[in-house]
Amino acid sequence: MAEWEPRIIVIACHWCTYQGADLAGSLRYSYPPSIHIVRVPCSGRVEPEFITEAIKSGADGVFVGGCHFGDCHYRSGNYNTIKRFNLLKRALVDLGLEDERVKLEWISGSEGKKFAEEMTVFDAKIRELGPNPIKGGANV
Amino acid sequence: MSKPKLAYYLAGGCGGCDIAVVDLSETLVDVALAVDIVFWAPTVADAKYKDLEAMPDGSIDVGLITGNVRNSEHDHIVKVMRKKCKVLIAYGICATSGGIKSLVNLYTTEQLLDKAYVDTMSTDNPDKVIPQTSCIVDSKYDLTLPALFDAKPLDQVVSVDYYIGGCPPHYDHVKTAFTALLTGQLPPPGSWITSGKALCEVCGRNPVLTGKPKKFTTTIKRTFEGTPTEGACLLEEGYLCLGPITQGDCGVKCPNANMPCRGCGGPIPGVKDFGTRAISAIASMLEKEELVDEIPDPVHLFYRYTLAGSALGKKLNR
Amino acid sequence: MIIATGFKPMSKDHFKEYSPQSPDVITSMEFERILSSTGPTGGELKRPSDGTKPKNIAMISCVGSRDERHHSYCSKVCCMYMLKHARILKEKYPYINLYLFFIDVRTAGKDFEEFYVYTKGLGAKIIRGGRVSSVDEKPNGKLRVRGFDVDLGSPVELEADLVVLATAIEPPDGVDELGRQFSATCGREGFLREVHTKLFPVETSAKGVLIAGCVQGPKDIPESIAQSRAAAASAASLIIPGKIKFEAIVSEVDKDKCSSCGVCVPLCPYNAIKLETYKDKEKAKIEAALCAGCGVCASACPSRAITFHGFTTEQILEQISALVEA
Amino acid sequence: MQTIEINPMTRLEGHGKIKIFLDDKGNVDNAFMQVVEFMGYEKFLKGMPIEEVPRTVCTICGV
Repeated sequence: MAEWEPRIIVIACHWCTYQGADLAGSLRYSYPPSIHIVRVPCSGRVEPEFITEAIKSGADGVFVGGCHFGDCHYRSGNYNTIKRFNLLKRALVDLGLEDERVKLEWISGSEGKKFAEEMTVFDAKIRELGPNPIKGGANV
Repeated sequence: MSKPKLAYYLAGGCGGCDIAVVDLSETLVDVALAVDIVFWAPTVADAKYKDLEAMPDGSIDVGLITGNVRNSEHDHIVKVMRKKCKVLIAYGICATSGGIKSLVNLYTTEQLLDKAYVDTMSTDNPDKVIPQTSCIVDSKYDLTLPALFDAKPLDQVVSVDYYIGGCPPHYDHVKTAFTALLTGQLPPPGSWITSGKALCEVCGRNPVLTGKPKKFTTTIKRTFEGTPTEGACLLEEGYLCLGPITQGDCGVKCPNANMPCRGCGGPIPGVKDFGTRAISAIASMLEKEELVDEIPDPVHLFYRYTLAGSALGKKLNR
Repeated sequence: MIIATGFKPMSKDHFKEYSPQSPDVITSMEFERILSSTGPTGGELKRPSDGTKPKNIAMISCVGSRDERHHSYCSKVCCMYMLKHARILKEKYPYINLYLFFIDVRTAGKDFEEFYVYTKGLGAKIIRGGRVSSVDEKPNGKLRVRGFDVDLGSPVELEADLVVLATAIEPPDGVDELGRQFSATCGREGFLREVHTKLFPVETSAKGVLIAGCVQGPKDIPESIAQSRAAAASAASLIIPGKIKFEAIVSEVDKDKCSSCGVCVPLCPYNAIKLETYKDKEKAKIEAALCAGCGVCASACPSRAITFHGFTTEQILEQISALVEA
Repeated sequence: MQTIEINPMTRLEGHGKIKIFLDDKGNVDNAFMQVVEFMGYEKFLKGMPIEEVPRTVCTICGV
């Protein structure tokens, strides 16, 4: 069997994190090939379902990226993101998911380097945690 | 024309849904006259599983199943019901989404049995005997029990034609549903035989119905803290009412009694996962992000009736 | 709506090393008024302290601009107006000794370099190479200016009667608050931010709110005029058709599905969600012209009655499952 | 050994079955009543806020 490679879903807001990813590309900062980006207009568009469905269908990690507070293109979208994300995360952790498997981080459009670094760190963390417990069939 | 044949099976439930049918009172007489009850076990009719198994496939017009699928016996009878019934209805929240009893999915069967039979202060069980699927008593009496597994909603085992939520469904709603069934005015298969609208739409406490916008929740209150203001929205007052997410066929019983809704009506049609929708809506209504940490025990709150039917469906890494 | 607040010249008080307490240390804006025939001196060149005619004048550029302590940006116009002042002075008073301190001279653009060469030819002394380290008051009432000249490769020191500071262009006070009122976002330096540097230079993140001139960033007169005309044209193109075109990426409520729970109404950052009577019940309604397309309401709707066009839940879930399973 | 199985026991809530063992003469040798249902409320209520417990445990039996 081929060696396990993680699959990470990054849900990125169009105005900040997605631009950051773009910048990381133009500046030639590399980040792991396990990263798969889904673009949404605002991190406030991220429904908890996006995260649970990604986990359910076998993603090894889910990363949500938005704008820093005060920078939201839509004024307050990211304040909704953090409320929903934190509540969902509490529930997911209570449901036995590892704390580090889902992450929320603010990355601005000018932080290409930060994007690449965050992705590298997150990928390393997921490799340390191993495959998604649903996919791996470990005690489920 | 002969009367439609009705079968009713209680799987992993409590019988509350059966009582909701009985609560039809005088209407029950009309129902009983209008249908031919061929099987209703174990609560009402004196029918045995082998009688059901002996019926020809597709010979029953309507089958109602309450309770979730929790052991091999439920699994078997539910599959038999599917074969015998033309229309199969998941009746009540356990059958549709798993119900309170699907909270067992937070633990393994071993952990649950250990707590019930061994690790309880009032239990005297020095030999740590727990139920087995088969055992031979006195080396000659061969006894079997069904195997326990994680709770599942009905549609994870067989295909389901219609859903009715509620824990239990309110008798007024049962009447509506039975009327729809008997007159053949049914929505397309796969639908809920419900209003399809949230509790808020019928709740007298909802400010929106009088044209006033809903305000953010500024504090988190537990139900024993204070008394809700007369007629005020419980969610606005901080009581984390799940009314916006829950189907309101119940007649707003809980909010009318100053108790916040806990979601027994099930998700609004089109919503797959009640818990995550509730998390999204309730978190959005909080004024400040710090309030998120004050919500006690989110899993038991948001997934109370729907854990088995949710995306994850169970606790991982138990 | 076009926001054109202009700028605020930075106060000299921020620069203790340049003796702001001295009346003979003035900002370029004040100097401009002294040179003007309608100014406080009627156009006569006088030292503010004693009314005498200055013989040695030092002008210092990049005061507050290109300076990590204050503003990292270049104020863009200082080099040119310093040369302009130099030219006016030299043409009117050729005997005055004029020293212009620059970090480097920025005269990019048509005719600008020619202006610089001409002014140099008039005899204005250009000293390049770094920031002036100090301006001190001397007991005789004169000012001592210390700097560095890269062309000479040595520190320089001179005595001036008048010191003119080309202080930075700053966004005016309260621009951030004003921006917030109109949902236009502020950049890091406090200027209002355009949607795209190249393609949408006068549009802000708020639909129909345009910006022109120094509220967007430091710029000179030709640029300000060009931008203001662009803003006017953009505004006209919004108004003249008599109809408003808006983005297709907006949210829409299916009123038949809406349960009147009201969760979406306080969430909208643009107050685009109103209540409207529909079949005798109050239902949510999204004003498409006000909706900016963030999708916060669609994510929260417990009834899934809100569709966010362009990024529907189904579309995003499909993307996610395709990426996970590919 | 001949057996008679009554499954399910009816007119009650909670699943049960009866298994009767007959001897060679057809008389009852032994009979067992088995409860086939198990819920596990003892365990899964753990962590739930105490004020929510009364409205949760009422679903142990709805009859």
